[in-house]
Amino acid sequence: MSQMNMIQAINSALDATMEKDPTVIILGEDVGYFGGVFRCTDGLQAKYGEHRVIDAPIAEGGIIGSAIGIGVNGLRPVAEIQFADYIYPGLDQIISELARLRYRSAGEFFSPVTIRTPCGGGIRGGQTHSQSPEALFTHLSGIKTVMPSSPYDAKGLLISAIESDDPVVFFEPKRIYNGPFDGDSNKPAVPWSTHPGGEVPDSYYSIPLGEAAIVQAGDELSIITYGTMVHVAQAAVRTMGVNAEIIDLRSLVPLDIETLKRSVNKTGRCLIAHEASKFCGFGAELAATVQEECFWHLEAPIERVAGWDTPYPHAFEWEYFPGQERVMAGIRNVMEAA
Amino acid sequence: MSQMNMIQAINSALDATMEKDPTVIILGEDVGYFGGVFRCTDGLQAKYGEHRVIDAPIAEGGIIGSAIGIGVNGLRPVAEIQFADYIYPGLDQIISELARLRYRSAGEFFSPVTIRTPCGGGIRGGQTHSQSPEALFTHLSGIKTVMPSSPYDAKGLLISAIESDDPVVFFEPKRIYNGPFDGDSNKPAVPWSTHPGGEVPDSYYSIPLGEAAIVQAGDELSIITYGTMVHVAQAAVRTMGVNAEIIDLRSLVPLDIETLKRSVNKTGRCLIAHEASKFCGFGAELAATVQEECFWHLEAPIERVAGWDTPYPHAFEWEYFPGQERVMAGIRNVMEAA
Amino acid sequence: MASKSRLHIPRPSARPGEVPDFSYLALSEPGAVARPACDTPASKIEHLAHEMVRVLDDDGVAQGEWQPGLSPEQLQDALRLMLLTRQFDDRMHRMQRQGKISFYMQSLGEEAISIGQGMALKSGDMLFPSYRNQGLFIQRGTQLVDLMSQCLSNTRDMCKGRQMPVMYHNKAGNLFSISGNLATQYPHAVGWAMASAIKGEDHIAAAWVGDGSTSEADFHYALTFAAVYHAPVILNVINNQWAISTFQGIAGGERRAFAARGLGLGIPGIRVDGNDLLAVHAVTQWAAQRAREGDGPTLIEHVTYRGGPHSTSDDPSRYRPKDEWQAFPLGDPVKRLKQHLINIGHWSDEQHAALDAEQKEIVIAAWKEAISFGTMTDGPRLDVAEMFDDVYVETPPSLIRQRQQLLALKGVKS
Amino acid sequence: MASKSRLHIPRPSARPGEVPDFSYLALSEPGAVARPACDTPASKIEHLAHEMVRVLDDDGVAQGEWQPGLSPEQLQDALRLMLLTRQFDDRMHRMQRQGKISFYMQSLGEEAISIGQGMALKSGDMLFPSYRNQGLFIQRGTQLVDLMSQCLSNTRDMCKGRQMPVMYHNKAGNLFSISGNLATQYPHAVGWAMASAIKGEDHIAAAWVGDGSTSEADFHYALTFAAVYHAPVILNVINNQWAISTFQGIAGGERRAFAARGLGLGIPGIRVDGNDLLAVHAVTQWAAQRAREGDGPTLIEHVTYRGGPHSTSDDPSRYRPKDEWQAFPLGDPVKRLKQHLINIGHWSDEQHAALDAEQKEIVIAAWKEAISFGTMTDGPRLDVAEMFDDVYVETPPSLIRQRQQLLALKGVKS
Ligand SMILES: Cc1ncc(C[n+]2csc(CCOP(=O)(O)OP(=O)(O)O)c2C)c(N)n1
Ligand SMILES: Cc1ncc(C[n+]2csc(CCOP(=O)(O)OP(=O)(O)O)c2C)c(N)n1
Ligand SMILES: [Mg+2]
Ligand SMILES: [Mg+2]
Repeated sequence: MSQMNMIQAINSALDATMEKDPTVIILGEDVGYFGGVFRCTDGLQAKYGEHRVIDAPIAEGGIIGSAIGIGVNGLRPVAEIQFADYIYPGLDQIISELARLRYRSAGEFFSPVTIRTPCGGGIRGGQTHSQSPEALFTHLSGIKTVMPSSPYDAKGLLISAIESDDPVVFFEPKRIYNGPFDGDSNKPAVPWSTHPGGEVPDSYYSIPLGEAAIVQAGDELSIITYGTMVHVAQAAVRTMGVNAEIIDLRSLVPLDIETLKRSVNKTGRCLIAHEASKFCGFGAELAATVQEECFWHLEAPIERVAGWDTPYPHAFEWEYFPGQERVMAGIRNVMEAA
Repeated sequence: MSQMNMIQAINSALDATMEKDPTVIILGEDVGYFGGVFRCTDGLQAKYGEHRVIDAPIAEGGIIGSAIGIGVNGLRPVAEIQFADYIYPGLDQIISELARLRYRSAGEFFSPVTIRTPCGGGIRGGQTHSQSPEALFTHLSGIKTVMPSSPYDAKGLLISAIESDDPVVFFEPKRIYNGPFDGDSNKPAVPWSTHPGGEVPDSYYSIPLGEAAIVQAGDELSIITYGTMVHVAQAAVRTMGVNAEIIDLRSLVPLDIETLKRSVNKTGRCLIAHEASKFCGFGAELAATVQEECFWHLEAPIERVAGWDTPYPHAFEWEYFPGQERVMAGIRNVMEAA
Repeated sequence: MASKSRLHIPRPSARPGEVPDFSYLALSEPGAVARPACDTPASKIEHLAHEMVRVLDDDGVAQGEWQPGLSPEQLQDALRLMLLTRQFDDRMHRMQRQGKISFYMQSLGEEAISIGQGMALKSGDMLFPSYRNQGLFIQRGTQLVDLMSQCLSNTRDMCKGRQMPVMYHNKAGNLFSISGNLATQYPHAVGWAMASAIKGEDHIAAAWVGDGSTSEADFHYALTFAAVYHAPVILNVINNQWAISTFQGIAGGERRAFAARGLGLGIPGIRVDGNDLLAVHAVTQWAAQRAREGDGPTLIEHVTYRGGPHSTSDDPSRYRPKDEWQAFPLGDPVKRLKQHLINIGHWSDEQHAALDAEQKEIVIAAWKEAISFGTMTDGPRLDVAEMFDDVYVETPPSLIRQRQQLLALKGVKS
Repeated sequence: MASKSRLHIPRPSARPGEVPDFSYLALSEPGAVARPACDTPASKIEHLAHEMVRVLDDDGVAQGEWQPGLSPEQLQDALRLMLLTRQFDDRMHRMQRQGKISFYMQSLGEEAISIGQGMALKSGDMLFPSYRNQGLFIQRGTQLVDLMSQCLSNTRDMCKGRQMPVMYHNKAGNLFSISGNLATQYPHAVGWAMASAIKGEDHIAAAWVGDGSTSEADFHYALTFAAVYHAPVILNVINNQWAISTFQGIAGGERRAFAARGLGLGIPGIRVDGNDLLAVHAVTQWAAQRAREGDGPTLIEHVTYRGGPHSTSDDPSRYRPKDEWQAFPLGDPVKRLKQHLINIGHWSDEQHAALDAEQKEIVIAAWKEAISFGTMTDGPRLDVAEMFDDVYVETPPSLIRQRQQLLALKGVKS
């Protein structure tokens, strides 16, 4: 057991799988000699060689396209896309090829590619280093989508993602790479060593995809969230002293509907929080599903707290980010509705 | 006034805007000499010249990327993407550039590109000629998304789209290019001449973006839908004899929330129908919005009838397509819930 | 505005009603191009991208250094496979016209490419075909009944009804799943080849796209990655002059040959008479040896002509002269190989007619068998429940529920 | 497995702790490359892509046919603009280090490119810069206070706080909005140029990307469309040897020059000493004349070196020798132009020092003015309500509602 931040935990997951399985290889921009702009692959080229940790041309579509071919030939590629904002040139290969290869070939061909990519705002990255495009992936059939909220989960989920024969898009909320950010940008940064999620086994372990975690049990309302917003929600709940059940989805696809259902049927109130834009964000599916599954138990409209429907503006990062105040306002709405 | 099918209506819209505004130009694969694989641009190159109706290389990203530049230089490009299934190589230019240019330059630069593309199944096109990817666009801030359900609407909406200084993705449900298909593939095809929506003025007119149409008024339940599914819903309602209000959204973004709200607050029951996959489809946003806006009036869970969460399979096109039976089952669920 | 336009708009040499004109097609004399050693550095052989490797001359005589040294039996076998491909295409095209299948795409006029290349590669090499490479499947021994069953989406369909006709695959035969999206297979082939090199194996990969498809991003990605990592891959461009209604100039072929597209990355390009099976075989062998021996990727441009419509949905008489194929200077690959075999004393018109008739019979028999597994309208049908399989390794609860919904609905009906 | 790998992995010539080695850089002698007439067909001048146009020799003497014929005053002005750019960069870099702005990217060592090219183009020509082309903005007279205000996201920010620092634009100056996404501006420039040709105007477009960015799809799209329509555009690749931590070989530069990338499409390529303002100016003028006179696009590769870190977020000592820039054979563009001016008797060390000091003062004064419009932490701030503007022409009701929500929340707070 070590204290790790999320970068170290991701590095440890990559190390553990590469150690265990010689077919695992890494491909991405600056991932090799340099170890990645966020240092997630630091030291891995030195350890596993430049034939397993490969610096790639700046061509996201080429990285994903060639990773598919690499995967078809029996290796297990982990592709890094430097920022989720830059994954779009690779979307055609993801949508048209990676997601559908198994289906269209009736199970005969597949490619077990994992795509890791940092997402989310809060690092003064402006509109091109802050996006959370998960909803573009969750609509696709044939791709799994994951977003951890702690180093512990990041390692265990990433190992499962790499080992999965299904393709996985693995979003890393970069604002919590170094600490469990609660949404208050005025407070000094808190390191992961202060958080139980920063306790990470050094050795191999995995967390199954498709299982949400109940971060905190409660019975007044259910908060469904993932990534950075898990911590924001916790802080908001703490401040308000409301007895909320906070669910960290961890996997968006497959979605753990049972856990959501059990919780909302119990609490009768539901708030959904994510950083991505609200309109057609993943929260839309969550709200639609929850009202389908729990309608007769709902005592108030399901509330969504999310990024505004604008690009992520550099100067107004904290006004864009759905911070504690917005979560609290949302909670009040849900709690007071009658 | 003429009888037109949707192809002719689109052609007529292009003709009318090109006639009126010499800056309108068309760019796309096979659109020029040949007039497009669906013949939507038939005759336009002969009429307006090969400098205004331009055959493009097979490069969807290049078509959209260069169209952006063309638009920045004062022309008004209408780009055709041959099938919506092939728009993905252009997504980066749409998401990162077209949608955000005005915002990021604080209104100084913009490009009034309209992207026309046929979508939807029902023509035996298998998974790569049947998709309805509208939900990937509706999540973006800065793009308008439109899908007509009749020749009359197609012409009026397309003219508005071309004239809009905002970029618009204009989806054409190809299964209803030739007639108002009601979802029953065993029945002989019906031409647009049998339908009031096939009456199209020859001259210029426009229909504002952002206004839904109430296709049929009713007070037992609200059906929110668009594109081909408008006709399927009408047929299902006719068969069941239920007094449904059918709303054809026409514009997905901007969404006419007021009309939805008014209707569902009146009926208390809501069914949403689209052809795209259900999970994180546009119906998710509709359901989420409707429960937010109309919660206290809802007498039953909002029901979604949509494509399954699989690729569109060639052999099971009609099992995949959310036809009348599925709509009727959905209506029964909404009506019987208590 | 348009009247003063100075934009250059490429135009084909002839449109419907005009006289076909292939003067734009730079041809070399058969036998004229020298064959460099396989390990010649790319920078020394840039001329190969602009000349044209040809072996068979107009009289069917093999000329020059690129003669592949195939035996008469091998050549007869190649001819048989080309005839079989053509008969197969012909029948399937007509079955579509009769409404038995939903769609079809012929390779009429391009048969020498798939057959010649298939023969030049090893069975362990992985092929990433386009939709006009049915010859590769046939050359590798895929059962016609399997190809037909795919087109029929019947109970024997290797794709379980999930793809449109012609989107075959053959896992055991090392033939990758064909995609409806143009050029996406190109980076797959490069990645596959990279993995082969990483594993230290000597299998190579090969991929095919059409002239029109070279404008797609994946073409660029593939060339870039192949060049950077010196991947053991053969990248083929089949320049059949047309991409649906647009001629090859719209894909940038007006000023430079497609074979030259990789030169700026250091990828040697070689332009070949695609209707000359011997030339195609020879350049493929040459490129394969380069790849296998660590000399990296090669881009081959096959100059040919799309003899038929783009697909059964297409009517080429709307955009090109009806008799254009007849005027194509590189002729018909079947006739040319036939003439060569006759020339070298190993073939006759009678043998040819008999062989052709035999292929036709084989195709007819296969079709009979294929439809016994069901057609679009009759006979056994795939189980609709399988529609929800293979989206993921394990079908998730949400899809199981959707399957139940569908089955319940069908139950209600029956 | 990896031990037997045969995959080629490109490696830079030196890593930290090793001796810099630029022997890979093919140089021509200054003055050695002949200047062909502007209307020479692309196929006749392919050699220009592999040689290197150089004017200034190591002693600062101008050599050969590519001398641009700039007057001493013009050269002094160029030097001034380069110094101004460098002082601006220096200050902004340090302001980031002091936490005054969130991010910055210098163009240290690459100043001759933007200044030389800017001078060679006409004000009606539309420029599509990358993030390392601040010199273009400065050359076109964009107020420093405007550039700084953009970096500060303050009340004078032309982007209204919506973009990260350095993502400038200048509508009136015909400088397009810089994007954070690499290479996306390339097809925009080609489209803009196409529209110019369609309208019958003689404005041309020019775009810039880095060596690393050439692997992106947009590079390919732009070259293809430019070639097909013979668009009046200059496509520039700034090969500064590095793309963050990866050297230019990872972008495919090991075997062939980037200037050669368009040859296979018939786009002439020209490789130039990017640290030689005279050479840069000359080739730009040459390419601009081609474009303006209907001879189509040109690809220019500027060979230079990224003198600073990639950005303020980067630490190059982790991946390249600290002294690599000092060993770069093409030197420092400022020093070279200074030496040339001294050589021709129109400059002195004293004048240089004075000019530099003057630029520094200008920058300091501009900074003082800029911060009066607000910084990240102090002074006036943009109105947060504007965050919802410009998403669409008309702000839709849904966004008006979101704005109200935000303002209400802030009201509650205050
Ligand atoms: C990404 C994508 N864009 C467009 C299409 C539609 N389309 C199918 S085939 C074709 C023409 C391809 O021409 P070419 O590459 O020359 O191949 P050929 O048909 O001549 O063999 C087009 C435009 C597609 N299938 N995929
Ligand atoms: C599409 C995209 N992918 C990745 C990045 C991240 N990124 C920013 S700059 C850069 C390196 C670019 O190198 P180069 O093109 O050589 O330009 P230089 O920085 O050397 O001027 C990378 C990878 C990005 N901004 N956009
Ligand atoms: Mg073709
Ligand atoms: Mg660079």
